[in-house]
Amino acid sequence: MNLTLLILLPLLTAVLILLAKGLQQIRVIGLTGAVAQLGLAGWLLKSFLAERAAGNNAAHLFESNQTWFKALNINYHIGIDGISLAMILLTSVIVVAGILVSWTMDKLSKEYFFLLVLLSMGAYGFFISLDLFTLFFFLEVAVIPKFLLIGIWGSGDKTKSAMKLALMLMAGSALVMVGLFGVYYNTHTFDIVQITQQGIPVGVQKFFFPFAFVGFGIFAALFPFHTWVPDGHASAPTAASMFLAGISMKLGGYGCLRIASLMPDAAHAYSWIIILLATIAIIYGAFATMMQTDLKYINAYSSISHCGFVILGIGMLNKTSINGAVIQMVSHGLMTALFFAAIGMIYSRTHTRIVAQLGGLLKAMPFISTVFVIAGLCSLGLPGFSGFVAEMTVFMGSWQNPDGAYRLATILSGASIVVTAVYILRATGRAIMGPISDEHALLADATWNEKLAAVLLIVGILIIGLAPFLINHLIMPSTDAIMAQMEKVNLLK
Amino acid sequence: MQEIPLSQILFVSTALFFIGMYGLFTRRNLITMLMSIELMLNAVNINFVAFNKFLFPDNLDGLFFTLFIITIAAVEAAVAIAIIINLYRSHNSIDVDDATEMKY
Amino acid sequence: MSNYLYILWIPLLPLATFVILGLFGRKYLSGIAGILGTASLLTSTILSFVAAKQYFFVDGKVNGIFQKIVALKYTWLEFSPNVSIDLGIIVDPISVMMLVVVTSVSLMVHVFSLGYMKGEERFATYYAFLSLFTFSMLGLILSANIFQVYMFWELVGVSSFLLISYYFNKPSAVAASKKAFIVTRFADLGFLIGILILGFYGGTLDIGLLIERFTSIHSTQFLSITSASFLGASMLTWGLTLVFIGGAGKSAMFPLHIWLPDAMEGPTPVSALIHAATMVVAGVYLVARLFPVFSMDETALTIVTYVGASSALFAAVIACTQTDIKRVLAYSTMSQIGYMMFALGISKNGGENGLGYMASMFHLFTHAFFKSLLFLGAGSVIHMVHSNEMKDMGGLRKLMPVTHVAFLIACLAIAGIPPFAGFFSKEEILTAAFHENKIVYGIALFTAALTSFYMFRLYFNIFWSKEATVAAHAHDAHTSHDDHSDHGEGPWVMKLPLIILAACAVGVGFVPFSQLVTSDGAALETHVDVVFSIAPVVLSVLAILLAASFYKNKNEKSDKVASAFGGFYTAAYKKFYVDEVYIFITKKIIFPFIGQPIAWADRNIVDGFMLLLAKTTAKISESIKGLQSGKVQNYALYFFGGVAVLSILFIYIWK
Amino acid sequence: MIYNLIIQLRQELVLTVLIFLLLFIKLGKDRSNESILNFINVALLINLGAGFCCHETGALFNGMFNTNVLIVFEKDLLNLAALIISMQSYAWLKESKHLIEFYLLILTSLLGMFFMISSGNLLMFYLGLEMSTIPLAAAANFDLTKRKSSEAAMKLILSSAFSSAILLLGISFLYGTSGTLTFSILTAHINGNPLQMFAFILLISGFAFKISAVPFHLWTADVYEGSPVAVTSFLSVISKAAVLFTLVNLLYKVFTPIASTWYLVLVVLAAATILIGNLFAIRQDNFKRFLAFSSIAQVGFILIGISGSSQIGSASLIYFILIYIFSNLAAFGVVSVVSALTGKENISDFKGFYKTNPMLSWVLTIALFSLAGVPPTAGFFGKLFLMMAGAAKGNYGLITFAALNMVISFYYYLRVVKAIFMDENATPIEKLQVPAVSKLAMYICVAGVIVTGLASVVYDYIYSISIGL
Repeated sequence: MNLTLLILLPLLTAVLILLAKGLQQIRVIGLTGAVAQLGLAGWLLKSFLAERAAGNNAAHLFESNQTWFKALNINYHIGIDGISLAMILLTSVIVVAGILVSWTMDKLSKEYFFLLVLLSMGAYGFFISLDLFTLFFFLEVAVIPKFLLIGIWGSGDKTKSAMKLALMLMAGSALVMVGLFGVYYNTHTFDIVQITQQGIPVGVQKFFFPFAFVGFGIFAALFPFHTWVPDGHASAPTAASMFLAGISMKLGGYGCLRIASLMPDAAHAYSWIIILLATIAIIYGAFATMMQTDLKYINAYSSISHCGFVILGIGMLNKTSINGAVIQMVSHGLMTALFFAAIGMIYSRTHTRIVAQLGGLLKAMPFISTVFVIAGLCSLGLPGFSGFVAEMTVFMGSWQNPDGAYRLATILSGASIVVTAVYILRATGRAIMGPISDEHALLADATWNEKLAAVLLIVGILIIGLAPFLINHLIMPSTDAIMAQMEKVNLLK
Repeated sequence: MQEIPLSQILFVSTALFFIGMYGLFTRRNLITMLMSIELMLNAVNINFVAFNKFLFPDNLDGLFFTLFIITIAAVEAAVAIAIIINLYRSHNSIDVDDATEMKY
Repeated sequence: MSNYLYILWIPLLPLATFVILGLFGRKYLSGIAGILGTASLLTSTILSFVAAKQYFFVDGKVNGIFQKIVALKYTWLEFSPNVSIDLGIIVDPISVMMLVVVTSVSLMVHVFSLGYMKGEERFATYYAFLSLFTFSMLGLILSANIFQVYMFWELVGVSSFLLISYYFNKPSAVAASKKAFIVTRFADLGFLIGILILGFYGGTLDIGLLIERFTSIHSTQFLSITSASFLGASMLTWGLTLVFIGGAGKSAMFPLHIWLPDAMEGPTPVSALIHAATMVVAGVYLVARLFPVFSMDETALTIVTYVGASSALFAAVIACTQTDIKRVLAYSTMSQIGYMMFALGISKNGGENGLGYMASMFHLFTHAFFKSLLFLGAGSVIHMVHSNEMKDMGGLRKLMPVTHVAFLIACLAIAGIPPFAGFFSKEEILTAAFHENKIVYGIALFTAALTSFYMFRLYFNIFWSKEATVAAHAHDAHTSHDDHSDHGEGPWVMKLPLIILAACAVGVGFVPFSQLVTSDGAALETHVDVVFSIAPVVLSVLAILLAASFYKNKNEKSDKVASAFGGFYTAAYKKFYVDEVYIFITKKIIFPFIGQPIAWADRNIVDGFMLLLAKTTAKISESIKGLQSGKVQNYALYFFGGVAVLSILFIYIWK
Repeated sequence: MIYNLIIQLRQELVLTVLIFLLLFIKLGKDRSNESILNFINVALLINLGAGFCCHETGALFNGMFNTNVLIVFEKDLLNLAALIISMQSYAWLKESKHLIEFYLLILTSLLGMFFMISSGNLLMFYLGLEMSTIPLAAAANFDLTKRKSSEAAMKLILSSAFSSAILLLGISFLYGTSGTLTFSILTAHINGNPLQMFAFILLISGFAFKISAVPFHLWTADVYEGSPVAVTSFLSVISKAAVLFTLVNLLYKVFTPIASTWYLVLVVLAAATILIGNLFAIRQDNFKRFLAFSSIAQVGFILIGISGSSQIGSASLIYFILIYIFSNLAAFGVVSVVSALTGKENISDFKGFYKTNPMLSWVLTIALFSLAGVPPTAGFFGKLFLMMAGAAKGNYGLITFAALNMVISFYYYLRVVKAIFMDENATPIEKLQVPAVSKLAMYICVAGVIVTGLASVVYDYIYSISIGL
């Protein structure tokens, strides 16, 4: 099957949206496109599993490799492994949900949906790329839509947040670019597969790993480069927040993972720094969240904390922890998207996100409140939801390193689940429970599209939470491949 | 009689060049500035001629170059003066410091 | 070995109920939700009795030893080839015993709630949560994998959270639920790390394997975990202690008990189920489950002993001073669980020395019945009086005879008066304590006396003391939402459970427990030593008489005594200020000294730095704008300067 | 022989003929501006077409003038730019009485550039240079009545005269040290003795002035701001491009012996140029001035590319110029239309522009994104390849520096986008009636911006014809 469809489909949708007239047409087209993407992703999953079942154990399936810039040896090389497939599925789910929750967006709706779809295209392209140049290309494609989405449709101090986000992400990709050049001029190719085979000299790795890793790290809210996260998420319109946290932060995590597997020696050399930063991010994010009063800020900060687990998992550099990191990416994507969706629904009704001004919403809008609570429980890692699986896997993985400092890091990050419980329950107890104010008592519950979006995401969360062996089955082989790559350490010295 | 060595000629030309530059930097009157530039160009002309005569007498590149420079200088002057006149129309002055509207 | 797979249905039925009621209950099934829940739970109960019969009396024994049977094992989440979470079902004496306890108590509560919660707006939701809890509890009991225990552990926690905050628009209830969840979560962190340690050294998460590996002194795992040490204690000690902390959190052991009294904000039947009979004993169960491993490590056991003993005493003292009847019961629960804990702590593994283990399990078993009876009794009292305060009560014996009798029986049982259930189990515990550890024995004895004192203080205050005016309560009855039967005592669905449980409170003491549940599965010969049991019984009786003299009729004695104790009394009344300490730590230390600084730093330092970069850039660009002076001569000058610099650079410096 | 001459000089000849035709038209009875404009645009189209027929490599006038595929292609680029500019200034020139003079000046300067590009001799080069500069000074003053216009022209003519004086001094020293003016022979005499180095630096400074590299850039902003938009865009794109082509030609072909030196020179210039350009661009409100500084920063990136001194370097340069023509002219196109119809030239005037003129806004936005180097616009590829070429030298300090400066540049480009889309404005620019021709020009640019990047054939072709060190 041809992966390029994953890029063409959103492109087509975007074009059609430009041609469409009126909100009705636009959103219908958008939804159709999104559902088609979901279907495509599903089909991809099906055929992927079929291939694996048929005993095709190639690292990447459905590869195709066209020369793009012959002179520079840049190729349009695509293909997927389990990890990227998981990411693709995540993206497609979130896109559908995002389109659904922005069903009634009537301000410049054409541009809005166009940009959403464009963003998703960037994400797909990123996840299927096996050529660093293409990877980088799509990474940047996904930046500008965010800027416009936040700046035009956002709330609060939107332009400032949008600018901050765009600039920090651009700084990130600038660093990535330098790193990629370094790789290119020492291997004379951008092709991930080739580089994996021929390996990179250790010295080169040591020099360029920080560039690339930190670059991607900025996208993944790596401490201390996370400050775009709170403002960006808080100012963004609902769907954009969902995309930001659900998709674009994952670009960073995925990139970090790929870089780590490309430069194993450097990864091992620097792993302690990575772990240090990740642990700080986890604890620090958790405590910072505890002090927030705005629902969106709460979720944004908690995202910092949760993405810390991704980095931690990668930094620990063993199979289990990396598995955990990947699961955490997917889980966090769904969970935080759900959270933002719920917050958006609440905001669109009560027109406030300040926890203190809410209360007892469970009475007025049971569905939305339930969604909120579910998202919260998932976020504090309740068994049965995806968060538990992911975090526990990370813990198990990171505990495997007997070094005392690493143990300490694990324990500290473990402690964050308590803090998480605190802030989640405070928010829930204040906003969802407790006495309700009169003007909120009469508000309506979720509409069909919101319900659909929420259910979709919840189903995703539950699938991972109740049957983790499924996703494990999907990503394990790829993690093994990466670990095999990691084992190559010291061969190049 | 004994002829003047190249070094001295070069010295003159260099001096001329920097005199011109000095004039350009210090004078406020546009016309004068233009004349200083002419000085610099002539310094260059001297260089060319001198090099041609002393070092490479067998072909005449330097001389021709000089001729062209003179011509171009004339053209430049013509256009420049036209512009200065127009500037005078709008500013009622040909003092360079009056034409500093656009800055920063 | 026959097939126990049908046990799977025991937890699955409540789960199904939860899903159905959770999805459709609110809209479509609110009418029959109660019936549905009760029916499905009834099935589970019957199944578990069947299982118990089969295990204990048909084929559980193999040549005199009860076997551990793993009826199901399914790899749910694989971390690495040998470390994985396997969902399993373990069938052994304690799990089967717990099955019986949990299902039957839960059934009683279900039935009771039919009357008690009648007409509630979120009736279906209530039953959904109840089923969820039952499911999680049963899952916890049956877990064959320590991580599986942790999972259900969390689920139990959250369902208790949901049930406590059932009256979600009552701020105090919300606060209590938060407190309960967070405190237990804090303890669970210990549990989690404990698991990580044990799993790491044990190389597995399967409880059976862990026990096998850590109990054989020569296994590599055992050597590695005992040789590895941290801060002077071996890793085994650390692991077990941390796991125990988890247990202590759930079982409200001192100092992690603070959530339990507040948890009484929940509906009373919930308290009866979760905070008396089932969830709170999970900690005891956990220690029992891992007991063979615990028995390998003295330190851990000692910790268990003293935490248990101190909690028992501590709670008993506080209980004597409380005026909210549910809080009194809560503290008595804590105290009883303390009993079970130290009973485990002083026990050894296997043989005669396993007495403490058996006793603890036995007490767990009996306690479940009479304690839930007490709570349900209190429930029907509250249901009638619409207050938890003793002062609003008194002389209710005429108004609610059934409750009165049941409550009395329960009190006698907990006070350890023969032949009621509590007597036998307590007797075993005291015997074990007497043999193992005199100090603990002393504490236990004193606590026993206290227990009977405060229980009867409660009893007299509710049913005697002043003569109740029927009118007042009739008035209450009138205002109360659902129609009472003739004399104010709830409908038959509320009386039936009381009667059944009362029967249990009398009967279960005669179960030949030592034949069934022992540390090593082999039957244990125990005999009630009359001479030995004189002391505790006499003490209890005296305490009861004391209580009678204080509270049977209104009089000043109690206040005199209270004032005699003075500061100590107030301290006890204020629960020894433990809550205040917690509040101080969170509100006065964590928030202002950790949370706010971090939040501030994030905005002003980390983010501030980013902004500073931007500002500096802008400032620089502002400061150098002079270069573009607009004077063409300066331009030429800079031009020349550029030439000069380049020339110097490239002719003299970097030739 | 004569046939050869015609073929190899065809582009210059066409231009010359056109210039004379215009003169005759001027003499003859006056026609309507529209007809003249259409005629000129068609003629420029022919001129552009002339480039693509029958390629011929060779030299004329014993090495004074030489041509090959690459040079012809470069001239084609310039023609293309000229055509686009003239189409865009349609709205502005329609009313003007002196449009023929305008074209006379522009085309003469273009002709000069052609000779400069093809020059094989310093004399020829100098003539071409002056011939391209002086008419522009006059053209800068085209708005005779505007104060700023004449000030700009004055600044341009004086500083360019000064720079050519410097340049000439350099040439004279080169001549003195080598005794020849012909490139092909000159190379052999380059030995890097101090005087020669000095000469070289003087020469480079002359170039740096024309491509407005820091610190020789100061005239740029004022001149861009003062002169009419058409002239500004001509200056910013065409004259810059022409000089760059020549520069690469000189550095790669003539000054090969001292490559290590001029590499360092370029690095220094590049770093300074990027930084200063960005820092000044941040503050600007006048759109033309803003674009002036942004174009300075762009030059910095170009220098990085050239410093790579490889075939990739020169190819990326030409490729970038092509993209730069499209994106910059798209931006200038919008600006010129707006300023021609409303006289507004400030970024702050563009607040809320999207509400009234969505089409123009998108054109401008895409152009700016391309300048900023955001995918999928071509600017991304252009900038990236330049950086790649530079990175080949392994000077990652410079590359990182440039990369981080890209972030700054991002800020000011986004600032404009922000003004267009996000800022509220009580009195936005009203809906504009854009003349069909200008519209067409913009569409061409946008299409170019999109296509040139993604379609790798363009780059591969350029690479195949371009030269390495």
